[in-house]
Amino acid sequence: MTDFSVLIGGKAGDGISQAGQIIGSVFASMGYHVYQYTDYPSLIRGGHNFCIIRAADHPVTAFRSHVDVILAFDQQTVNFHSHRLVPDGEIIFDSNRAKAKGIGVSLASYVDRFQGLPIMGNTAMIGALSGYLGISWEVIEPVLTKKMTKKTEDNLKIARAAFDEILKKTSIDKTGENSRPFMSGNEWIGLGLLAGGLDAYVAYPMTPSSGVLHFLADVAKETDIIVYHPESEIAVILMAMGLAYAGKKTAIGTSGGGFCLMTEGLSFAGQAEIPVVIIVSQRTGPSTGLPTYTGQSDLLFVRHAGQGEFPRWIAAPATPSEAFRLSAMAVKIAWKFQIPAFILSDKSFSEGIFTGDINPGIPDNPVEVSPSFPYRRYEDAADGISPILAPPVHGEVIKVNSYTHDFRGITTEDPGMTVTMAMKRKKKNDALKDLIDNPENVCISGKKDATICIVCWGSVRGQVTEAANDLDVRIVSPLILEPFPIITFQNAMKGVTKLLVVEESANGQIDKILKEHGFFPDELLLRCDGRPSTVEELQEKIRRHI
Amino acid sequence: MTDFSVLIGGKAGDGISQAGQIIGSVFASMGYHVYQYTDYPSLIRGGHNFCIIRAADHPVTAFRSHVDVILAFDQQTVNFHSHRLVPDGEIIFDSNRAKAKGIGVSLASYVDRFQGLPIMGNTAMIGALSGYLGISWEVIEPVLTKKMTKKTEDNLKIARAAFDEILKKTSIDKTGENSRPFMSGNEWIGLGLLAGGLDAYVAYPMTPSSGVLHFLADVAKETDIIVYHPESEIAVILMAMGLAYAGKKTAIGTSGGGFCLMTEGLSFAGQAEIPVVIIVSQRTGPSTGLPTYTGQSDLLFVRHAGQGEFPRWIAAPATPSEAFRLSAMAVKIAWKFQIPAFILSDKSFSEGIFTGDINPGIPDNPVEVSPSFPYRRYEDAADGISPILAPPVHGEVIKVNSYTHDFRGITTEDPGMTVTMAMKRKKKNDALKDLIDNPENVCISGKKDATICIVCWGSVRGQVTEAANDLDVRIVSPLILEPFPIITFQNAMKGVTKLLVVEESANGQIDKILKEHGFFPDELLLRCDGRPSTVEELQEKIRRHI
Amino acid sequence: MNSDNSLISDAKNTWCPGCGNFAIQHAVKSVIEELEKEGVQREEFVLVSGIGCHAKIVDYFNLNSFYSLHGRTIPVATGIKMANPDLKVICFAGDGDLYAEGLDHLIHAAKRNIDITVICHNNRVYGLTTGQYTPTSPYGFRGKSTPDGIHEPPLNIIEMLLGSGASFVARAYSKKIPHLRRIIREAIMHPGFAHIDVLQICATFFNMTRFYDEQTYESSEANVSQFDVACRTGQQWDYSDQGPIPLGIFYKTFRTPLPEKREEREIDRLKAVRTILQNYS
Amino acid sequence: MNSDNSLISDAKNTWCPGCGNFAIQHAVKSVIEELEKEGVQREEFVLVSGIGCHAKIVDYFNLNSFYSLHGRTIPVATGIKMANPDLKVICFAGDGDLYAEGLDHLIHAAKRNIDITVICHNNRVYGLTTGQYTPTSPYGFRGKSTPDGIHEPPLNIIEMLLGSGASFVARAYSKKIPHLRRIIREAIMHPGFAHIDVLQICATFFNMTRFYDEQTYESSEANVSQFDVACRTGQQWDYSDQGPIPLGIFYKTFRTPLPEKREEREIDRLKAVRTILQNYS
Ligand SMILES: Cc1ncc(C[n+]2csc(CCOP(=O)(O)OP(=O)(O)O)c2C)c(N)n1
Ligand SMILES: Cc1ncc(C[n+]2csc(CCOP(=O)(O)OP(=O)(O)O)c2C)c(N)n1
Ligand code: SF4
Ligand code: SF4
Ligand SMILES: [Mg+2]
Ligand SMILES: [Mg+2]
Repeated sequence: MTDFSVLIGGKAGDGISQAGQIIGSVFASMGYHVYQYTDYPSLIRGGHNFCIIRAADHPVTAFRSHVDVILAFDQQTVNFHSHRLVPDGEIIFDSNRAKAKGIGVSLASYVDRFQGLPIMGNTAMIGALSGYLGISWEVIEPVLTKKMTKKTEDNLKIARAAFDEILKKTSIDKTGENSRPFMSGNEWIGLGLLAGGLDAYVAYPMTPSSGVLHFLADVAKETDIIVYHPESEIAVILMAMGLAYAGKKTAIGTSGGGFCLMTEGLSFAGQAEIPVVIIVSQRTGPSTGLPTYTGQSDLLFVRHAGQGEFPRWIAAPATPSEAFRLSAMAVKIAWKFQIPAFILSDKSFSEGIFTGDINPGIPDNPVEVSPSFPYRRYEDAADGISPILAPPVHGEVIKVNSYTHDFRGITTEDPGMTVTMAMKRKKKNDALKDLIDNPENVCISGKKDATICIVCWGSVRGQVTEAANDLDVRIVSPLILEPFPIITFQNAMKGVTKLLVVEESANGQIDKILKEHGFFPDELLLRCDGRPSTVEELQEKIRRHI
Repeated sequence: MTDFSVLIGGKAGDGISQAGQIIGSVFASMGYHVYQYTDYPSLIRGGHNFCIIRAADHPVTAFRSHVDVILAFDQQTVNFHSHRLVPDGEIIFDSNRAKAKGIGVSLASYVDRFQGLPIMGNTAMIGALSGYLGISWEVIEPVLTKKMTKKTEDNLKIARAAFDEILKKTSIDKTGENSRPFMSGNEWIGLGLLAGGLDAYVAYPMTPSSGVLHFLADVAKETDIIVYHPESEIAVILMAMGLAYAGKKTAIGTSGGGFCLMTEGLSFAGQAEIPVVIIVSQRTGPSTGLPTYTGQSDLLFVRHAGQGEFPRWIAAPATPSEAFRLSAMAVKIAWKFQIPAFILSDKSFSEGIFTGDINPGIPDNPVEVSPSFPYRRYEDAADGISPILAPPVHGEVIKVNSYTHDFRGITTEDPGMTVTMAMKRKKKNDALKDLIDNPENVCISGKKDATICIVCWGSVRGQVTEAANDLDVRIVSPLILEPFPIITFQNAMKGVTKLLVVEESANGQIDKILKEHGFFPDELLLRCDGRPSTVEELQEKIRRHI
Repeated sequence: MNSDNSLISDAKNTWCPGCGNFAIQHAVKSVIEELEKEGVQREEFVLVSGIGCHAKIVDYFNLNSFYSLHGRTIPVATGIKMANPDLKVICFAGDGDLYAEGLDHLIHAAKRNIDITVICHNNRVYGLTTGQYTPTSPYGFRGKSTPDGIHEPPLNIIEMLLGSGASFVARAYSKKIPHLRRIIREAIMHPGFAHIDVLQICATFFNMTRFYDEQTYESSEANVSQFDVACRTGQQWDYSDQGPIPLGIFYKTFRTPLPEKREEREIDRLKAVRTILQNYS
Repeated sequence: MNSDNSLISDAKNTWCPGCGNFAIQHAVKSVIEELEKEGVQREEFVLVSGIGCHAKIVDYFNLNSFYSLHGRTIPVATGIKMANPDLKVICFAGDGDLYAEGLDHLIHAAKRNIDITVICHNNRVYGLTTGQYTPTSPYGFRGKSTPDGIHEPPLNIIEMLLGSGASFVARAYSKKIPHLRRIIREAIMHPGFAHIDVLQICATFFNMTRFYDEQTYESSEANVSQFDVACRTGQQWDYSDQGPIPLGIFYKTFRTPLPEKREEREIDRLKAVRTILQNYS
């Protein structure tokens, strides 16, 4: 077995996502690379939720059309997903709630046997799956023990019984590799922020970005960071401005609607040169749209948000290690250049769960302060970067200002100073451009010398890379979208005669940026229903255009 | 005399801007074309304010480096502006507050003679100027009477005395043409909105957009519109949504910072297909920036604001008649297509004062309702435009929704319906594009067959047109920037071999849009200090690049 | 949609079993049915909601509705009412929605006494985003954004609204349906701004049924127009985990509401535009 | 800037002659000088302002300052204080700024009792945008956005803040400088959220000097910790054009302020990150 998918489905409240994560963790603990996609509507109980857990002997960040096992908690799961089953696949279903051709398991009977809670039906299901797959109990027990901190004994008993009583079909073994951490995209981002030296995180809940808030709130104590959820997104970004002014490396997070409310603060950060890291996780828009489904249609908004012109940095990770590296880098860049730095994620990435191989070495983050005497907050320099001090500093006065200001931060309306400050911002942008325009930030995959090229960004790269695997196609995917790493990108595009763009939007976003740089796509392969494509769906689509 | 400029300067509180307007009105009443520029810092009393009033026998929307008369209320005006005086020009100055080579007038002595208020010094100055220019008292008296509704008699006496006692230099006559209305850009916009069928205007004060609010509040009674100033810009746009839902054609207005706060409502308007007209008047950014100075650096923000993708219409007028026509059209377009329609202005245009020749014929604005049976708010159609009904309608249920919704407006998460609704929005955009892509919306001036072309938009067109007057240059200026009238624009660009862009921004905005359409500017002639260029300054700059 | 005479739409209801929103929906339905019998036309109602579990209620009614943004029911409702003072505009808001994200609008609505009805589904938690604290969560509440408990006391909504000039302030409880129904009816009939803070059970994230069942009582409405009495009643419970919790209309007074009736006038717009141009010539 | 020892910077002052902001500036200067003599370091002060005439005050002080956005002093100040609880953070806000655009932040600050001082330059008009009504303008006020007068009563800020849980609520008047100075000092020293509504003369757009001179009086502070007394004093004047107008500290009580002191801890961040990775493996 090198590539194995399990689909688990039921109602919100059945614990589908949690069960999926435990199954994923089991595979991860065996040394597999695991990816989990969770599909759920915007409701708390009922409806139809499902996860696809994919385990492979190579890194995976997409899911396939076909699955090997379906775990059905209800009839809907059987009805909606049976067509996905491979010929020798199996449906394991709750015989109390569904009928299907496959293996019926009465989840309630296991729960009742040990006087468990109804939710523990999902423990029984995990046990059944593990037994069916022939995973050894020694693998499962520690994972369950770790993940089920409440009523652990009962859970173990239920799982064990289901495990023992199902017919073993195969025998999935450990890979020999070490257990891998299995975390959501949001958690990988949060971890990267921590590694980058984060001091504070402020956010107002908004799907699909809330996972960063929940994760950082959970680890706030052990990492000694401030985590705060205030009254609104406006408060979020302005608190971040206050925190940053007083010396705390601060990140904030939201999705499109909340980001709208931050744009005034964003422009402030641009004028006042206050560093901040902003996580924007996209979902299907416009407006409330589909809150729990994905999209890539906020790129241009994020790129141009806020009145006036000021430098910003926008990165879009597609893998756990990129999320870790870019998030750590975001903190660094924001503080070095005193600008807003964005991590532009989306629902697929934020709420996808991934094993990752990272070296959690913490990028060094030296304090970049070399105050001038007398200290001037907006002192000019060759690269436009001023010395940044946080109050209190004895004998120094530290002023920031949303008006056009002089070097000290005092309001001015002088035309000359206005231009000086505009040029200062421009110089910072140039310095930033130089720093990021390198091969690390433009991922090239597929057939690197193919003349047909697909450009994509963010989470879809996982799908594209796999979909194009057997095709004569080059894939070029910038990790940083602003400033655009144009020289590296041009190099990556050498010899390309046909250019396709794959993106999850209705009208196309990155194609506008490409055109600005002289690359005119031949075809946009767009999708705007909020659902990530399976590898096969996308492959089919690409084939039609090459 | 065919082109005559007066500069009037003093402190905030001296009534400089009002005096300028009266002088402008005098010229306008004589049948001249008049343009007034007002330069003032962000304070209420003190500082240095000045206006340039230019009267000509042809339409003017820019000012020149040189002026014929300087009216100095204080020494700063003399010091700052004497260099602008033409060789045979004259400085008329308040001899109590300034020293200069020119004609000293003791303003206070006139005020005191008639026991006037200190502010009436400006009346004396107007009188002195009129006497100096040899304008007949029969011209001045009715203008003063109309404009000075308080203490009219005293003002007339003061003006008359100063008028009589100054040495007459020339003798400026009526042109023979009719008196022209002399209104600020904001007022021309407001008038256009009224002509377009506006029912309600909602705004929170913000320079330089507040003039629209003040104007419409003033005429609310006689035009029977609702004008409301609520607690914030967020409230502004959401009240507009409520008003529009209930059938009132509504416009709102703001500048960059306030617009930031409207972006969430904007995306809502996109999803819920609620019509609204939005006036955004730009100033120097980022953030608070220079609140009373101009800029053109919000174009891309306005174009991409709001999460997700939805059609919008953006127009940038450069003349009074365009402001009138486009503002009326904005109401019409917003209601026909059920989209947000923008008037993108800037400080120069909004607070510039212009004579205008318009035919105030009101564009017909038929109610576009043809409800389906049963009524469905989001019924699809070939052009994507649904029938719009306002409650209450007996027997019908009218729902709007910020979530992705079905034809009735009920929330859906169905992928198919999601795509249908995205395509509906796209179809509206296509229909809109077809409607606006015509020569009326791309202004071509200068030498129409020149191969060197300047592209510009909005208020700078006035400067560019005059500056390029003697040069072998074509000027192409789109009035509508979104959707971009590409076919008309391409036609206008035929034969161009060198492309310059003139814009008031630091990094360039419209050049990005041009590039998207395959036009790569050779040179950007930018200015970012908040000051509009004089005709001569700009000419000099253009000369260097052609 | 107009073929069916039911007030309830065919949209699938996705609230959790046991959710207090059902009771609110039911109470509102009864009140509207009552009012219809008394001659109010159902198309005169416009329901406005924010974003959150509570907000789904507008999908479930076969009535005019405006499903707006998180925190923004009030300005939308104000706009609708300003456009057409004859409409009966009812806001369904959440406690995160109304008391956090959109609190300024609430206070300004109370100040201007705009003639709308606000029903806050106060479950004291963010339901739809799966359980974070809100401004009315009790001290120490552990939610997903505050795993160690919050260090802030809750806002006393009643006191705050009284202090902001609201002319109708009430509290109800989603398990006392007849009482809730009466309060909703009175709020709709009140000329001016009417606010009902409904203690709504969130079965999934903050189930206070037992506490509320034990601690709530219907307080006297004998002195409903006396501001000081209202303040004292409002102070009885500070949204902590200590009762008793008075329910009922705490305060009700008459103040000229907005919008004022506009006189119907026939204005020739073209003429008005011409006149303005004249004035500026 | 640090060569000069003056608290006043060399920025050009652009307030109108007769503006009440001068008095506020003067009073704040005196208080800071006093506190400096008592050992507070001047670099411990951070002044935060919104946007409006009032806001220019931060340019005029030779002190740490944060010139923020219209309506947003409070979240900024909250962030600064959360970052460093040792700083003395003072907000200078306008009535348009604080009571219209940013009102939600004010109420939440009062709720959480964040240890900052808020001085509202309440001139009851938008000064810098040349004269529109604000939430505290009296009924009928004619401004540029309301040429026929407003049809809304003003917000009673004192009552609203008391209802929102503020632990220090006061009113002062820009023409009573010693009194103003004392109140500012007490507000700065108050542990927790302190609000001063300063009746500030706008000489240009709403000159209430005569009315205030006649109607203001210093009310007794004998029962300053009694909430009910505070409410009654607050009700004495409703921001209308009828006095009398009490000045003084209306309410002052102790409630645990935020931010709580964080224990100083040496955390090995790399180790912490590794531990988290472990937990997820
Ligand atoms: C501007 C914005 N921020 C955040 C969200 C995400 N969001 C959706 S519902 C919700 C909370 C809902 O809580 P509440 O208002 O109490 O309603 P409930 O679900 O409890 O009924 C949030 C924060 C959003 N939709 N818009
Ligand atoms: C978001 C936003 N909206 C509007 C403005 C424009 N603006 C600047 S100052 C001001 C009003 C100031 O009034 P107030 O807060 O009472 O201060 P004052 O000038 O009276 O001291 C406004 C509306 C702005 N800067 N930002
Ligand atoms: S989460 Fe709570 S409020 Fe939301 S539907 Fe479920 S029970 Fe109701
Ligand atoms: S306008 Fe009023 S508040 Fe502003 S500086 Fe002048 S007097 Fe002061
Ligand atoms: Mg809630
Ligand atoms: Mg004010």
